[in-house]
Amino acid sequence: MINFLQNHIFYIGAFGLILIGLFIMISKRNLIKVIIGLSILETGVNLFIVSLGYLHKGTAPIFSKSGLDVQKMVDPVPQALVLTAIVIGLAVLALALSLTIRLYNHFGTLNLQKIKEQKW
Amino acid sequence: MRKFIGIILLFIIAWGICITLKEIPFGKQTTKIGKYYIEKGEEQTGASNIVTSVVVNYRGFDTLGEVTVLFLAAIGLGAVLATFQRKEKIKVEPSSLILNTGCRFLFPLILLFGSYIFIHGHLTPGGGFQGGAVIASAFVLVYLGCRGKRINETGSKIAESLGGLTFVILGLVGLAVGGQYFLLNFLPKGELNTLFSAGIIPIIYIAIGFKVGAELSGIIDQLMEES
Amino acid sequence: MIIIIGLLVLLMFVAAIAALIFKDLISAVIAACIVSLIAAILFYFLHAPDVAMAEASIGAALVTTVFIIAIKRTKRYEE
Amino acid sequence: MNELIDLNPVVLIAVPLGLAFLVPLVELISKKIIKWIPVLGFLFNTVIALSLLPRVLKETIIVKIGGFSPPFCINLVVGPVGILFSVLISITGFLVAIYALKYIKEGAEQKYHILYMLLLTGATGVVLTGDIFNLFVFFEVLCISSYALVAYLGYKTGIESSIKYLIQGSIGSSFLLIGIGLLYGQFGTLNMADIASQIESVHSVSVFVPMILMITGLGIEAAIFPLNAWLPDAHSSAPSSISAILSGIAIEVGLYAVIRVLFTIFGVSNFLMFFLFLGVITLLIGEMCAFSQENIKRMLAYSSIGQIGLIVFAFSIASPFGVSGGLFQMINHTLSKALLFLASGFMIYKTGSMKISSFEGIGRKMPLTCLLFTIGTFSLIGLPPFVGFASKFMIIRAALAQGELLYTILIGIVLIGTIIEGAYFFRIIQRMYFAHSNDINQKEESPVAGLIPMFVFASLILFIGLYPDFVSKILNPAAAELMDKIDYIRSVLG
Repeated sequence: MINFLQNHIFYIGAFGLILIGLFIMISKRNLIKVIIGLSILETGVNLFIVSLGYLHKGTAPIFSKSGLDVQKMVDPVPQALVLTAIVIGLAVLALALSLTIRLYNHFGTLNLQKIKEQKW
Repeated sequence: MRKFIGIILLFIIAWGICITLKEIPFGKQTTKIGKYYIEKGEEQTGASNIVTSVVVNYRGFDTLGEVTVLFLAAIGLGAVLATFQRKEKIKVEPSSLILNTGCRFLFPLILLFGSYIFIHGHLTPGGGFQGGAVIASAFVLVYLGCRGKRINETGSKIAESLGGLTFVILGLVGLAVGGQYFLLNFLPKGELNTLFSAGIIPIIYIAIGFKVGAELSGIIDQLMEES
Repeated sequence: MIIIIGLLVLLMFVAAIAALIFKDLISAVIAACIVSLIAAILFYFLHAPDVAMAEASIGAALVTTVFIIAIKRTKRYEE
Repeated sequence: MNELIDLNPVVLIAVPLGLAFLVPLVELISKKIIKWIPVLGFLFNTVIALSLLPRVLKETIIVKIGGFSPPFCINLVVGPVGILFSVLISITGFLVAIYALKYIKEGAEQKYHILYMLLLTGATGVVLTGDIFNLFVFFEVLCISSYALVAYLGYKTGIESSIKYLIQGSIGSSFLLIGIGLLYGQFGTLNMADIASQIESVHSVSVFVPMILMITGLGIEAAIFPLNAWLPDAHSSAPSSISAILSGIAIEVGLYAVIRVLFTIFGVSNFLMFFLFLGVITLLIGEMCAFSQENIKRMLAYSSIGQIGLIVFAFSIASPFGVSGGLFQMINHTLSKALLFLASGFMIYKTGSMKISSFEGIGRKMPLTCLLFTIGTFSLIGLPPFVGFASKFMIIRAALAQGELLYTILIGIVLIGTIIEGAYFFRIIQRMYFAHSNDINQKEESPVAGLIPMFVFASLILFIGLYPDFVSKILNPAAAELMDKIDYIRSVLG
C-alpha cells in the first residue's frame, strides 16, 4: 500500500485534478464555474509536469551550499516549463474574466445556455 | 445527458493516460538534458539556482514568449474593458484609520520583499515572476486597505515597456557581440554564489520583475476601476 | 511522510469537488484557491521551491483576487 | 547588402516583439505615429525573409539560441517550410497593416496595433521553432491575441464568440501541454528532432495517446471538423482586417503545427486514411453551411472551413505532389481569403449591413472594390488564370496519381464541394453586378490606403497563377522537408 502510494500518489493527484477540472468545464453552464474548472485543470497539468522530474530522496536543483550530490538533484526542466505554464494560465484567466464581465454587461446573465446570439 | 457523455469521455481520457503512464516510472531517473543542465549549468551560466539558469539562459526564448503572453493579457484586458463605459461610479467608503495606516506600513515592506526575491533569483529560489507577483500583491493590499488610491498609469506603462525592451535588446546585443547567438550570456560570469554573478541573468530577472509587477498590478487596477 | 502527502491529495480532491458543488461562487473560488495552495505545498514536497513560490503567489493569491473582482462585478450565485 | 543576408533569422521574431514593447513608450510621445509601427515592422520582416530565401533554399539554417548545441537549447529551424510561411506571414501582415491605417477608427487603437503585431509574431514563432514547448508558448501568444482581437469591437456577438473561442482554445492548449508532458516523460527531451529520432524505440500505444492529445489541442486552432464550432462566430464578428488575418494566417499556422507534429515528430503513415476522410467531411460541411448563409462574413468563414478540409485532404495523400499541392492551396487560401475579407470590410462599411441582400447593385457603386472581390472569389473557386486553378489542379493530379479507386471517388466528392463553392460565390457576384438597385449614380470608392493592399493581393494572385513555377521552386523543397523526417533530424542534430 505504502509502496503503491509512494510511486503513484502524485500522478493520482494530478490526473484527479485534471479530470475534475474537465468535468466542471463540461457539465456546468455558469461561465465563472467553467473558468474555475479551467483553473483547476491547469493546476492539475502543472502538478503532473513537475512530478515528471521527481527523484526519490533527491534535493532541489540549487547549489546553495557546497557538497551537494549532483546525481541526487531533481530534473530542473519540468520546473522551468511549469513556471512558464503558470504565468500563461494566469494570463488566460485574466482575459477570460474580463470578457465575462463584459458579457454580463451585455446579456445580464452568465448562463451559457441563455446566451445564444449566434448559431450555426 | 450531457453529464453522462462527459463522464464517458473522461473515462476514455483517463484510460488512455493510464496506459501511457505505465511507461513513465515515478521518481526513477533524471533525463538526459536535465543531467546536462545540472552538471554543466553552474559552469556555463554562473547561476547557483539551476532552475533560473534553465529559465533565463537555456530556455530564455520561452521566457521571452511568456513575458509576451503576460503583456498581451494586460493589453487585451485593457482593449476588452475599454469597449464599454460604466454609467455611474461605484461609491467607496473610506477605510478606518487603523486599516489605512497598517496597509501603508506594510506596503514598502512587501515591495522590499518582492525586490529581494527577484534580485536574488539566481542564488535562491524565486525570480522575476515570483517577485513581480509579490509586488503586485502589495498593490492589491493598498487597493483593499486604502480605498480610492490608484497606481500611476504612466509609471507602470514605462516600467512595462522598459522591462520588455531590456530583455529583447539584451538578446540582440548578444547577437551582435559574439558568435551570432541570440540571448548569449556575454557578460562575465563572476564568482559563484555572489550577488554580482551569472552575467545577464540577474539583469534579465530584474527587468522581468519590474515588468511582471507593473503588469499584474495594472491588470488588477483595470479590473477594479474600469469594469 | 507519504501519509501526509496522501492526506493532502485527499484534501485537494475534497476542495476540488467542493468547487464543483457549491452554488455560491465566492465559496467555489475559495475552494479553488485551497486547491492551488495545497498544490503549492505538494510542489515543495516535489523539491520544486521555485514553482511552489510561483503557484502560491500567482495561482493562489492573484488568481483568487481576479476571480473575486469578477464575481463582484457580475453575480454571486449560480442559478 | 551582404551583411543583410547574413542576418540571423531570429530577428524575424525579436524585432516585431521589441517594436510591440516599444508602443506604450511611443504612445506617451505621440499617438499619431503608432499606426505606422506595424507597417514598419512587417516591411522589415518582408525584406529580411525575402533576402533569407536564397540562402535557406541552399541549406537549412539552424539557429541556436543562447549558444548551446541543439538538444540542450531552443533552436529555430529555418527550412524551406519555415521560410515559406514566414514570407507569407510578413507579406500578409504588411499589407493588412496598411489596410488598417484607414480601417481601424474605433476602440483603443494603440492596443489594436500591439495585439496585431503580437499575433503575427506568435505565428512566425510557431512556424520557425524546432522545440515542442516553444511551439506551445508561441501558440499561446497567437491564440491569446486572437481572443482579444475578436472581442476588440466590443459588440455583443464579438464578446460572446470570443469567450466561446477562449474556452475551447484553452481546453485545447491544456491537452497540448499534457501531451508535451507525456512525451517529455518518455523521451526526456523537448527538441522535435530529438523526439523524432527516438520515437520508434518505444511501444506504439504509449506514443498514440500523446499524439491524440496534441492533435486535438492543435486541431482546435486548425478548425478540423469536429473541433471547429468556434470558427464561424469568431471570424465573422472580428473586425474585417482581423478576420483576414485569422482566416489567412491563424488557421494555416494551426494546420502547419498539426502537420509538423504528425509528419515530423510521429511520422505516422497508417493513420492518414482517417485524416483523408476527415478532410473530405470538413470540406463538405463547410461548403454546405456556407451555401445556406445570408451573412457575407459568416459565409466567408464557412468557406474557410471548406478550404481547410481541402488542404487536410491534400496533405493526407502523403505523396510529394499532394503535400506541395496542399502548401500551394494554403498560399492560395491566404491570398484570396485575405483579399475577400478586406474587400468585404469596406463593402460592409459602405452599406452598413452584413446581409448579402444589401449588396445588390454595389458593383456599380464601388467598381474597383467589387472587381477585386471577384478576382478573390474566382481564385478561391479555382478558375484559370488565378492561383486557385494551379493549386487545385495539383491536388487533383496528386490524388489521381495514387491510382486507387478510393482516391478517385474522394476527388469526385471534392469536386462536388468545389461546385457548391462556385454556386454561392457566383450568386453573390450576380447580385453585386446585375441586381437592380435604386441609387446607382453616386460612386463611393474605398479609400486609397484600403485599395492598395487589395490591389497588391490581387496582382499576387494573378502573377503566381500565371507563373506557378515561381513558387514551385520553394514548394518542392518544402514538401521534401515535410516528407523526409530523417533529413530533418540530421540537419538539426548534425
